[in-house]
Amino acid sequence: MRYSARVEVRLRQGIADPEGATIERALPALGFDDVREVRAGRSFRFEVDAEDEDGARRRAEELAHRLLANPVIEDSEVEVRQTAPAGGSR
Amino acid sequence: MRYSARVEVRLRQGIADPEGATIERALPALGFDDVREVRAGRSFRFEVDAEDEDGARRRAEELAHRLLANPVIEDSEVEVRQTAPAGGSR
Amino acid sequence: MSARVGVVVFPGTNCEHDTVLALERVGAAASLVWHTDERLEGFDALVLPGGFAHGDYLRPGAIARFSPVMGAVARFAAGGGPVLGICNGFQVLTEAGLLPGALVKNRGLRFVCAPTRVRVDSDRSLLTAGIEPGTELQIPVNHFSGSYVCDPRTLAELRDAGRVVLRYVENPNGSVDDIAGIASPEGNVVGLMPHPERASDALVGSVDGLLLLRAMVTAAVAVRAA
Amino acid sequence: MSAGRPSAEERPALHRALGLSDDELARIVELLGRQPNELELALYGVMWSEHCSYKSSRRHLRRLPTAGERVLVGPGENAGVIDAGDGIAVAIRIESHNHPSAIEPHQGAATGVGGILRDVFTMGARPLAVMDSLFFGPPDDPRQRWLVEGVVSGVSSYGNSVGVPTVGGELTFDPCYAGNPLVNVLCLGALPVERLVLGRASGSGNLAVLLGSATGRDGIGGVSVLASAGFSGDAGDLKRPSVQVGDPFEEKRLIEACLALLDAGLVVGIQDLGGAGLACATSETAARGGVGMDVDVSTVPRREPGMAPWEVMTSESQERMLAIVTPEAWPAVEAVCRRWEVRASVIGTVTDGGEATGRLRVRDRGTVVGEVPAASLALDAPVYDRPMRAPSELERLRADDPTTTEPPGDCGAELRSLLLDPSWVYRQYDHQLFLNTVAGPGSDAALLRLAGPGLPASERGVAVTTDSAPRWCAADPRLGVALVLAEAIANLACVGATPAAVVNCLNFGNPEHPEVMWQLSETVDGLADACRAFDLPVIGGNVSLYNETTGADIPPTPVLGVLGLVERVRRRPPPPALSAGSSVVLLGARRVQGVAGAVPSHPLAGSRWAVECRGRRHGDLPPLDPDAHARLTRFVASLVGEAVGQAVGEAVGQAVGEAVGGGDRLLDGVHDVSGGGLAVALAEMAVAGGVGAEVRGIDGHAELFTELPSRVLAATGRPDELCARAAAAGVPAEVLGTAGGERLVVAGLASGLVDLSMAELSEAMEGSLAKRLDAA
Ligand SMILES: Nc1ncnc2c1ncn2[C@@H]1O[C@H](COP(=O)(O)OP(=O)(O)O)[C@@H](O)[C@H]1O
Ligand SMILES: [Mg+2]
Repeated sequence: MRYSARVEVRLRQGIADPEGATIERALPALGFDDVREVRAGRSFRFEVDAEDEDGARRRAEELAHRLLANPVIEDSEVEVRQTAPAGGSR
Repeated sequence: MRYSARVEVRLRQGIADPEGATIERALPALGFDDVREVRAGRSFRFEVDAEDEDGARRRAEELAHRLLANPVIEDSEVEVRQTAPAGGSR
Repeated sequence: MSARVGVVVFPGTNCEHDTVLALERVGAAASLVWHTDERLEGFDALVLPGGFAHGDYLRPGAIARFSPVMGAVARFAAGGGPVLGICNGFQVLTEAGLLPGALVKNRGLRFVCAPTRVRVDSDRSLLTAGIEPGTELQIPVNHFSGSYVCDPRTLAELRDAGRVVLRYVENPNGSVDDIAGIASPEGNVVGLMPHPERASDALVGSVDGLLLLRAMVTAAVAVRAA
Repeated sequence: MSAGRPSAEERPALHRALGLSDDELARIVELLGRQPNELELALYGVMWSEHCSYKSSRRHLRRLPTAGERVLVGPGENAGVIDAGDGIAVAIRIESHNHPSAIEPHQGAATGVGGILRDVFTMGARPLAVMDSLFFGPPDDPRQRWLVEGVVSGVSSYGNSVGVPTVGGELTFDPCYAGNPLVNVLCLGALPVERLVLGRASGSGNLAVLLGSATGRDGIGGVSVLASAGFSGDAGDLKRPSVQVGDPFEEKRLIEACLALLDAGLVVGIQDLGGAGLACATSETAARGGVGMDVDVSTVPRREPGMAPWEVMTSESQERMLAIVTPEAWPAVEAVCRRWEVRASVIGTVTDGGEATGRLRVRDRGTVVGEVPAASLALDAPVYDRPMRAPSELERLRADDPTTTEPPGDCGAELRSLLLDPSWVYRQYDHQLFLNTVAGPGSDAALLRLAGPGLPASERGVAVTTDSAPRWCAADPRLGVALVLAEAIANLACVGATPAAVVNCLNFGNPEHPEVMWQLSETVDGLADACRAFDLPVIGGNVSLYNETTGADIPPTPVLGVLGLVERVRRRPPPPALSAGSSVVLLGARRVQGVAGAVPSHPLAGSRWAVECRGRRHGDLPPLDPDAHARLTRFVASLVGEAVGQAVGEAVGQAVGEAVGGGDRLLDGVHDVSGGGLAVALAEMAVAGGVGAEVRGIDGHAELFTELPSRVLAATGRPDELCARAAAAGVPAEVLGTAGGERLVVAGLASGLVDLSMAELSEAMEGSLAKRLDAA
């Protein structure tokens, strides 16, 4: 089966996030003073072939840990859902 | 009320994604030949004060369009959920 | 006999030629090593030069650390061989776990190419052996992700063991504790963000980088003799 | 297209949607002897666009002088090339990326850098330096800040990552560019003379090989939509053009692979894919070589499913090259590409002989889906003689001269408002890679050691500068562009270089406006005359038209890139700085010469003072005397060149900027007088040297702010000797004052003009840009 995975990689709590802070500083001037606690991260989407959803999730998590996130500074969050039978093309 | 928002910004369909493509090229060597169609994006999390969920979503979408993404090349996707009553601190 | 230094080239590396030139200026025999090579016999020291390995996509160094050469680099380092990572090379070494911590985006969120002054903080490394701590050098930086971070325990360890080898006099990127370069516990693996090879000729502004490279080359020859 | 699809004939409006006029369609029918199909029409649409065909400007550009002793390749190829000596050739090219940068500043600028690099390594040259000329509206507005941030980060991320230093450029803020920013990029490269290759195909049966990225729907129709349609002013109702995303990592590998192929002699010809993609690369290489080409679109690696043949042919996907190789060389080509992880695919063959001669044939899985004469696409585009008309108010505007009508004000405050430090920009650019940058951004011109991987050893240097002055060109395009060339030559002289060649990027408004065509024509004539006067060839250029917002054209903005050579580079040139104790000497005439009374001695028309401090854009520009200018700049170049060429001896270890002269140096510092006049030049030198100065006897605000050309400020420890040598060279010279102290004091004949502390000056200078941009 083929699954769609989304991995969100975020800076760990306690690690400074200058990007989020910069956006937050710009907000009041744009009229967004109702927005706060901005944190910037990265997201990855990909497709993975696996026997079942658990298998797909395990692979996505493995990829997140080994490559997509740097555990020294980042956390990751994985979501998986089925798309199409294996071998199906887009 | 206070809501948590997550905005995912991705390159529009059809726009080249060199980062995703480079990651994908590296995968077989890492033993991930079951993964493909890698697309890289950015994600943002923030809190927004609003009357209701719809209002929060509208603000988050506005922020996504005006600041976080450039619609010429990027799409954005917004998710919102309630966190705590307005004024409550985390 | 002059030290034989291997300069490791990943796709996207761009400071390899400059690094070879500077190493030659301090009497080393430098040659390029392609990232798929796994044989590093015959080298007295290795340098991972600056640039944008794999375009710095994902994170600087994140993909490069999986290159075949990196296993050999780790073995070389474990055997006490001198390994120097400059800028992108430093990022690769942290991603590969050969040095602790990580390099994140500059505080100002902008690329910085500018001369900086750095202070030698410890002579307990291959790069600073024989250089009086406190010596100030003018060496340029050139990076987007050069802000060094690590957890408090690591920081304490680095400090206590004299493993912070260089500090910025004026911090250009928000590095914790003004850290510009660190060493492994044995001092044979060193990473720094400033580019000593860019301070290797008066014609381009400074020769202070030669001091560091000379120390490394001297250390490499000594290791071989031992 | 394939059978069953409607022919173009059945869809009469199609050609117009593709940007072709009815007359152009008629011409195509005549050329083909039949109606074109959709694919063929698309090919003509992109190739005959203004951007690719220069149809409005071509007949004017022919008037530029292009010949010169050192010229190896002139205009018409991907880049101009000159012989720099010692077996080294230098390639240079400038191009605009204005319209893409206006809607996606980061990627627009990034892909601009990528494109200009390809033009240069196509010639076999290793790109060694980039420069960027940027024009925005005032940075106090959030949209302009977004543009500046985006463009600068785009140049920075692409240039730094691809591994080519950005060694200089220009930065202009003017409300005229608020709706239509300009982003011009220049690239300079060097090659061993024998590696020079041209973008042409030859040899029947040779293979057309596509290198680099997979092809997607990037920028399809982009050439015509992006480059040939003005902005309506409302981004919302723009037909959404697809902007490309650049991949500097792919480009880096492509550079290395292509140079390796050329070094090994594996290619017969090579051409980059830029605007109009494969349509352009295949037809141009075939047309230049006088051969035909057979391309099968099904063999082109795709990034997206379902692309039609016309999409494949016109896609502007970035980071691709077309190489012509012999079948025997193909395995070796594949091996080189594999090492650099560059995709290489045979997509066609060169045809020659019989009815194939000169034909571009497009196939899809073998079936011919279109066939046209290659030269008809590449060379036979219509050439327009568009109507031109001088602005009706020309006389009145020339008479409206601020020199006589604007009263003096607070010179100190006005000086402060004119100071701008572009280091906020260039600190974001790697300007040191290759260890060649002897004088980098912050200098009048960049001076590079002429060295690089694979080049023969040489002590020579190459200098390069980009210059422009829309404020001059708006007042008088013909004289304005001549003054710009003069300034560029002066900038080169300040780093010791003798000018050798010119490239130009002509940024203009809508060519359908007769005034714009007049501006273009005047500019070309002014440039042609000035180049002849200074004996300089134009070896390349680019034209960007339709720079307008809601009907308002930008001022004529020719940007010149001028290349200079230095015999021997052993030391850094004297910096544009004062040093304590030296005398401040003005080289060049202090006032307009001759015709007493007829012309004001210190004209202010077109000056930054008039435009920026007083909002006055008209009047009569100061005159240019090319002979006097040549004498001055030759003198300065020889003085600086002498210093730069001196053996270094025991001097290794000196700090930055100290590598010149002895104890009482003949030349401590040097800087040409340009935008903002003497006032700004003095202030910049004071701030750079960290020392004040006292200057006396200045003839009022007009002498302080005039941009009268042909003047250079020198700081010297030996004023008498300097003045004597100047006199011997036929160059006027006068001691204006002395450097030292903590204030910049300029006294007029009767009263004080400027009295500012170094702190005030530094603050005005350093804070100016950073503060405004970081204000967000
Ligand atoms: N956009 C830019 N990119 C890089 N360098 C720049 C840019 N703008 C200005 N500079 C550098 O700043 C210095 C001052 O620029 P400018 O005032 O235009 O010089 P000049 O008047 O001598 O032509 C030059 O060295 C120039 O190369
Ligand atoms: Mg100048």
